[in-house]
Amino acid sequence: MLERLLILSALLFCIGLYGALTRRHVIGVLIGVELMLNAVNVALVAFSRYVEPAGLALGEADALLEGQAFALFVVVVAAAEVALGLALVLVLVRSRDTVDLTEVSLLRR
Amino acid sequence: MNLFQDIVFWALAALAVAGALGAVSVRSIFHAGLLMVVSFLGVAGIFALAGAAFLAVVQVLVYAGGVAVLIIFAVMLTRDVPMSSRSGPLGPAAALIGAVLFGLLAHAVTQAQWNLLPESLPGPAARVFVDAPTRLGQVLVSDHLLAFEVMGVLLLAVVVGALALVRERSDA
Amino acid sequence: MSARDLYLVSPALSLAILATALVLAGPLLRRSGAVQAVALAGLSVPLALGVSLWAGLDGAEAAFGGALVSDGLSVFLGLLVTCASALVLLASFTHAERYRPYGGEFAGLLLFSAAGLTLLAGAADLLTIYVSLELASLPVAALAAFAKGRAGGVEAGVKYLLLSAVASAVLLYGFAFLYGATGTLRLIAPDGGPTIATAVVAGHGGFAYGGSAVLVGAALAAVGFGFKLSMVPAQMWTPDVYQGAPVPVGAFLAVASKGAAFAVVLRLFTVGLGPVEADWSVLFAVLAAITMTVGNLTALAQSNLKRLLGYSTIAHAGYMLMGVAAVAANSREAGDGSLGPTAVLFYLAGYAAMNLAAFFVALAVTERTGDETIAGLAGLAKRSPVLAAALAVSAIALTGLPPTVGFVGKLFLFNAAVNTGLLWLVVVGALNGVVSAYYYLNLVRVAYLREPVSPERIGVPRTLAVALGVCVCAVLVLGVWPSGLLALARTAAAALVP
Amino acid sequence: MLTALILIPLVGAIAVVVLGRDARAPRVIATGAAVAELAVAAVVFAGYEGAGGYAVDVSWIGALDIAYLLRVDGLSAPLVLLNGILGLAAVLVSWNVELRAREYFAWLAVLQAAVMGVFVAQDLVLFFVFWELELVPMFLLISRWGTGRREYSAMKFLVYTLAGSAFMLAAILALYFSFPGSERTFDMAALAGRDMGSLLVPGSLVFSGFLVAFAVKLPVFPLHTWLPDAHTDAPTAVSVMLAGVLLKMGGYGLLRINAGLFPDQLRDAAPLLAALAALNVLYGAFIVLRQTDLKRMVAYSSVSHMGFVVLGLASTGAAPAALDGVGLSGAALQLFTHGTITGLLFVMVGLVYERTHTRHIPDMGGLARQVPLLALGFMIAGLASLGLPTTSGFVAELLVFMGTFSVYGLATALCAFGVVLAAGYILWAAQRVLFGPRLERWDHLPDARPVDLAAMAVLIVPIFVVGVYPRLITDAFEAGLAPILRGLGAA
Amino acid sequence: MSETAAWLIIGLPLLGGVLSIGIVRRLAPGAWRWAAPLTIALVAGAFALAVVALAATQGEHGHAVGYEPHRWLAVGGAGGFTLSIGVLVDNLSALMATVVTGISTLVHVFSLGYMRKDEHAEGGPYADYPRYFAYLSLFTAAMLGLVLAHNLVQLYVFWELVGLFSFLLIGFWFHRPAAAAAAKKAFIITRIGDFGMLLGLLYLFTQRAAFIAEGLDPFAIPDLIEHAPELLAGGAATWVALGLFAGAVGKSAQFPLNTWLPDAMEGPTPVSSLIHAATMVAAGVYLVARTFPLFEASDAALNTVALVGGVTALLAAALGLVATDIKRVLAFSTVSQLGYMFIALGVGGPAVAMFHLFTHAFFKCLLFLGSGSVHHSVHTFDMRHMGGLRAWMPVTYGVMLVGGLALAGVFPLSGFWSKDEVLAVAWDGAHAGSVGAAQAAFWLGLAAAGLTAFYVGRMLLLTFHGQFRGGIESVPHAERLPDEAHLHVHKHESEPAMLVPLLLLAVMAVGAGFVANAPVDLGIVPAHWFSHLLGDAAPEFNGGVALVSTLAALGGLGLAVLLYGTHALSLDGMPGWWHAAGRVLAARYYMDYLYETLVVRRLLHRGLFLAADWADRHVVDGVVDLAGWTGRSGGRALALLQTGQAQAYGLALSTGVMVILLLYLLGR
Repeated sequence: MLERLLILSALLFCIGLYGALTRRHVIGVLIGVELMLNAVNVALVAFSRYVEPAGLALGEADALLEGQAFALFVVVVAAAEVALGLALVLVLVRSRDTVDLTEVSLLRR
Repeated sequence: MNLFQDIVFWALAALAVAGALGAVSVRSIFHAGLLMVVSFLGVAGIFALAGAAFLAVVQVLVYAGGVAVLIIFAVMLTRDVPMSSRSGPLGPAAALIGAVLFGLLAHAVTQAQWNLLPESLPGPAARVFVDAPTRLGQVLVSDHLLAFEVMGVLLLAVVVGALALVRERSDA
Repeated sequence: MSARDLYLVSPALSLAILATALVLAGPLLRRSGAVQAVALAGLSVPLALGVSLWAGLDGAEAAFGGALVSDGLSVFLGLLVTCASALVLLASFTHAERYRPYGGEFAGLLLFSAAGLTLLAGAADLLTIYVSLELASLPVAALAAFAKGRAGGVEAGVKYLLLSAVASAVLLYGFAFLYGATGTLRLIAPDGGPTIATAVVAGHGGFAYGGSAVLVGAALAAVGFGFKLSMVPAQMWTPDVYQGAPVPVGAFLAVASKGAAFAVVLRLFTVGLGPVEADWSVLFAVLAAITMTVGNLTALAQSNLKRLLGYSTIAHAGYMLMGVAAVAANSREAGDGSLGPTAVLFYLAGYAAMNLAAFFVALAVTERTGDETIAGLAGLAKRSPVLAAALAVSAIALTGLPPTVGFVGKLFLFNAAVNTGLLWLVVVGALNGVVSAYYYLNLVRVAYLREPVSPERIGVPRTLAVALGVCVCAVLVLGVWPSGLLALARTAAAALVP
Repeated sequence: MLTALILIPLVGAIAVVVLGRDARAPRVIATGAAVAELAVAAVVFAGYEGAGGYAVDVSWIGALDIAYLLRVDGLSAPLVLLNGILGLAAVLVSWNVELRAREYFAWLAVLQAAVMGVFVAQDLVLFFVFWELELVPMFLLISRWGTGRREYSAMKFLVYTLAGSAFMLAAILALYFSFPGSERTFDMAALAGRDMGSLLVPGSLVFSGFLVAFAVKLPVFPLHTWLPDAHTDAPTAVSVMLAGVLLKMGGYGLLRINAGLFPDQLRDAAPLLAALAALNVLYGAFIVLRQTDLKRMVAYSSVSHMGFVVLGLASTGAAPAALDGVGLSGAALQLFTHGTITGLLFVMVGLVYERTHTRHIPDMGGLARQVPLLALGFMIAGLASLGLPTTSGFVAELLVFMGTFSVYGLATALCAFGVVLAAGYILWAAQRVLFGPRLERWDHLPDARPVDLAAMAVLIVPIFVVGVYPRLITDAFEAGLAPILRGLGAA
Repeated sequence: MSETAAWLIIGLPLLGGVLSIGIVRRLAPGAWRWAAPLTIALVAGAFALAVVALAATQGEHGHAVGYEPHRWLAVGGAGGFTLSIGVLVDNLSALMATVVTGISTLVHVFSLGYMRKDEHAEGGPYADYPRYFAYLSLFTAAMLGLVLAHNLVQLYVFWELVGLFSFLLIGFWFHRPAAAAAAKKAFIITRIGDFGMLLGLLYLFTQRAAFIAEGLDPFAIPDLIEHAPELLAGGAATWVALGLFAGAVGKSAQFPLNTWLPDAMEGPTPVSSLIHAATMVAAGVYLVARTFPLFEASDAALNTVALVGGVTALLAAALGLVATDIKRVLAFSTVSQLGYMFIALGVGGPAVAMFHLFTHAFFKCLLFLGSGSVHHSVHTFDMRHMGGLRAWMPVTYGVMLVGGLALAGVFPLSGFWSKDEVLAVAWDGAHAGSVGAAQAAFWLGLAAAGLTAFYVGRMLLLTFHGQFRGGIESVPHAERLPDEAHLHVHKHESEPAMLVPLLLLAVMAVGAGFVANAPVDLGIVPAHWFSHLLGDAAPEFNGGVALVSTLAALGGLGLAVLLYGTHALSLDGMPGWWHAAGRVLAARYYMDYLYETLVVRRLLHRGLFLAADWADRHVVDGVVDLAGWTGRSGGRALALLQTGQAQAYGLALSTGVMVILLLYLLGR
């Protein structure tokens, strides 16, 4: 079960990465990043559920939830990232009238 | 792990992957956002399967709900901006790297000798996944109190930043 | 949470409070420079708290149940970040005028990020590291886009945010592997419980001699952090963002952000992954060589001053990585293990001084002339002798020539590298210094030998002059008398390698 | 006392900057500082053997065992004196500099201080610090007050030296860490006599690290191409300092470190050094004979003459029992004599250039009529350069040849033939510049002024004094080289 | 005689030179007039001291006045290099010193008149006096230093210094390009010989251990000549001797380093007479004689010396046949006569060589000064523009005649005696052993004797007999030097300051040969005084050899008279090869062409040196520039990757991750 979850996670991660690298639309890139973060969460949850926490032997039952807690934080951070990203998209549209990331390349060489 | 769970898992996994693939490949950014939500929902199901029911709920509410709505709003706001084509020039290279990376990661996770959790958990641990929502709440304000507080500051900072950026300025 | 916990986290806390206060009070502080003045005054609080923490330092002390540790490293970096923030704010008194009425936000976001960096330096579990890192990054993404009126202003923010997000996803994936392999997120355990290090030693999880999860995690985390370090292969954003972002933001990124990132890399790898040093030290050694070479070579081809500083930053990240690669296990003598981290920390402080000086000169010049090209420095010696002299000092220091802190800092780094058998890396590093001489001294050459494009003098705002003076003095004084700072760095590094 | 050697020029530099507001003040202050420096250098030279000497040993960066360790022995004392002499000559010959004179004289003094530091530092890292410290003033002086492709030349100089010192730094650190903790030191004296066979890396590699750095500075073929450019485009005083003392840093390093710390490796490398020496001498001389720029000519003659230093070092290839130090003494003396002689040559070229505004040899001619004193100085410098007896150059070359002939006969013979070639190019230049029909366009040229004469005299006196009574210098070198010879196993 | 006095032999001229150039010239505008008397007085003082020294060496056998040398320089401890300097006063050096100071005094006096230039010269007629007399005195000092050197290194020092003053004096009129070039040539070519000498010294130094073990100094001349045969074993003596001889070849302008001496005639004529006839060029002979026991230890060395001497004697004499410049004729003659001296040395007669040196010094100096006197009248040295000068220069003609006949070896002038001894000793040498070299040298010398007589006759006839051909006035202006442009012929005899030295020299040229080394006891002077002075047995007077050589001389003179005096014979109608040979001689065997044009200019300057220069610019420096270019290009290429595309940056990041993982996972 652990392995299939991890492979799923890896697959989602790579799909997300592909999206982040190929989408022209800035929001598309953000979508890709969200998929990557989600993939990480799958891995975190899988580990949390199927791997023995190092502290378990000491009776720290909560240690089983560390992965889930981490995933929770990731979700929130991801949301924050998206929020800031969308703000930037709006400013970008205002200032450059584009959401095409390939056109956002004034800064180079 | 029984057959039913297997079937559910594969279905959800297929949903998540299909959604993700769609999200990165469909032409319309609006549809991509929707497909992302689909993928998120699949993942939420998998969370539930993996003993993270609370997280699954959060996933649906925050991601499939909040984030997706945010994205769709943004798409709406920037709709009239012209877009030439769907994907950038890096497609083949990115695909190749994605594929190789996937192979490597898959190889890594299968090769690794994970220290698996025993089937039967000792006393209090056995109920952990059942009590997860309650216990998570406790963990957040005890073990991870600092992170929790930092997260608050982070959200504040992001709000400040986003607002400072978006608000029009006379001299901008 | 105890009062003690609060005291230990107080520098970061006070920074965050100060940031919030500035944001809230921003609209009220209408007089020009008032925001900065308040911010500077307020920074004395974290500074004092940091000094007080340093004074009371007694080994490592965990806070928040082990989420945070207050030791030499964290306090040292906290102080460094605070000082750097103060200098940046001091230098940007007049610059920030253009962001009115959002000067409060400008200073506030900077200080939010500083709070994140301060926390990052003391973060002792993977979760805290992650959230601190995001707290440090996201405000900077906003700040990078702050000059949204300028061409490329928003672009810098977008690039920073997107690439930072990808990098942090990679980092997170690495963290997930580490977690899966060790079953814990902790770097330290105040109660004697398991940590990543003990789990790795115990052969827990994936790392059972031939297993690979720990290494995969380490590699992904290294690249993820590499974004903040400006390390190859995650360095490419650096020049673009430095070019597009306001100069003070670039300075802050180059000095404070990079410093805290080095601290957390040192902590994660030497404390958490110390048992597998042999595996990652090679990685960092190779990446150090590539990073400095790429940075220096690319800098040769630059015509834009801000981009040049970006590439220079990459090169210096390469130098500092030498110290990371100089791990304790390979050191020639027991007890020498802290030479690498000591050298990194010393260099960070020295680099802060010399690099801030360079950025401040760039700030003063671009602010006044709007010309960001290197050619725009032509005749600087005539237009502003003070700026030219400061530029010369910082260029000489960045090249690594005596009698500046740049020389001593490099000496320490090389020292540590040789101590761990990385003689080849020292040769590469020193030859890189040769390459860098070419473009750094070109700046001096342009400033002193070219005829000015315009006879108009370039005035230097008094606040900026003060900041510049502090940096230049630090560069020279530390170059001649490095022992004091070295002792501090040594104390700080002792936290990593007992 | 030794700290004073370093501080006097630095204080002078500061004084020039602070007090040198009016047009004349900088040069007066700089001259004062240079005279004081020369006086102190003379005192050090005369009294370094006295009770306790003038050693200074203060911890500098204690954590790394780096000390502010200054010491003068027979090897460095004459070079300290040389630096004092050349410093004064450089200031005197710069009397006419008007472009930002304050900065110019200040940098010149800093340069002198850095070179002084190299000669007195006995801690490897401190040595390295001074070694690098000299780069900045040189870079600025050449690129700012030079001529021609000055910026290119300044950069080339800097890049070459830095590249060389990259290897030196690696070698210094490798040397330090090769020993167990309690035995680690950067003190050259303490390192001498250690077994350099089994270092962190093979001892020959560490040796080569130093060798490369010093070979760049000396310079040794094929690492020499910075020199003609730097010399050609540098202002006169900087050429004087460059030829006079900066090249000597390379030779000093070879003697002090390569010979002092690595006797076995030096012996192994001796055949290579002998070959390089012959190559240097002949190749340099060949190229001199093609030059039409007076400064470039002198620059390549430096390349040629520095081959003698390398040849002297190669004399260590002798069997230990047969090693008597004549070659090493010759090499050391060549450092001193070449400093004064080529310094004088550059002074003369500079003074001529100052008047004619050309260094193109075919444009000149017959100057001996119009500027007889300059011609006299020129001839003295030239004749000393071609190793005429009673000038110091002869003694040094003779000692080098004598020391090495029994070891590497062919190489020595080839080098000795370089002396014939030297006669060729020096006299050829003299013929074309000084002799021949009087050209009317040079009729208005003023002959040497008192300050020019002073600059010339400062250098001519040591040339003849040492040439006639070389013991003044050789005895010091003998004493300084004695420990090195013992290290080489000489009886 | 105290050691101080011995040092003063060197010191007085040195003092004169230094005072003359350093003080007198600066003192006052008119102070030039003190320069000449001062230097003359001091050189004359040195002459007096030299005579005293010569006297002091008489009496006891060994003839050395032992002064302990002074330790001057010591490097490398006991086994290293020790230089002790001292004056070596013995019969040989004292004799040589006497000759040098004597001739030098006369030349100083002669110069008093000769060096006065016309009233319109820049700075007045005496402007160059102080510099000239200073150089001349300093040269004398250096020459005396060479002669009296106790030590080979010391000798080498002064050896170089005489070269320096030779250089300065040849180039005295440095504004003349030919003079400047000749000065340079002289210095460089002699330095090639000195290079050999240096190698000889270096080789000697490698043999020092045997000397030091005996408590001796290998460079000390007394030690060396006393112990060289036993301590320089296994061919070492040959190499050292050949090295020293190389120096002598350069200094004495022997084949193949003979080309500089004719050019050196660009110097003032008194200089030519002192330096390039009487003293400095004879230093080579003196050096070999000085270290003769060393040469004796090696047959190979002796044979080389004899052969080089013989070949040079003949070749140079042949060159004298066609030269049109009177000073060149004399220069070739000098080279040739020096060859004789080397013949004598090579066949084992150092005293004979010194005897010829002694007589040659007088008559050759006389001839040169005489040619200077001629020049004062006609302002040219080209014999084609002379003729008939005896009409108004009777004294000059007389002394030149005496000198010429002495040079030709006509009985009973001095040249006859010394040349005869040379040939006799060569004849003896040829018959004493199986020494082929001596035999060859004898025949070469004999042939040269005939040629010598011919060119002497030709020179005298062209100069003093026949019709006057116009002097400087017939030289086209285009061919004149700038400072000769306004000169006119003055048909007058020279002033007394010039004639007195000439007459004194003439007396010596007549009598020095017979009186000094007479075959029979003359009462005041014992028989073979000169040879005995040098501690050598004089060769038996060989009537046969004398007769043959006299016949050769008379034949040469007679032929000259027939060709140039009576014009009974004419060279017109000679076959083609004759003129070809004439061209070869006129071109000096193409040696200058070979050395200067082919070797120096083509092979070296446009060949090797050009190649080295090119290689330095393009290869050695090119590699460096290439490295720089590579760096900059690499930088530009890397900068091209910075496309500004954020996703490309992300791709790079992912690629990095991929590569690292690949290495980690698959590399394990």
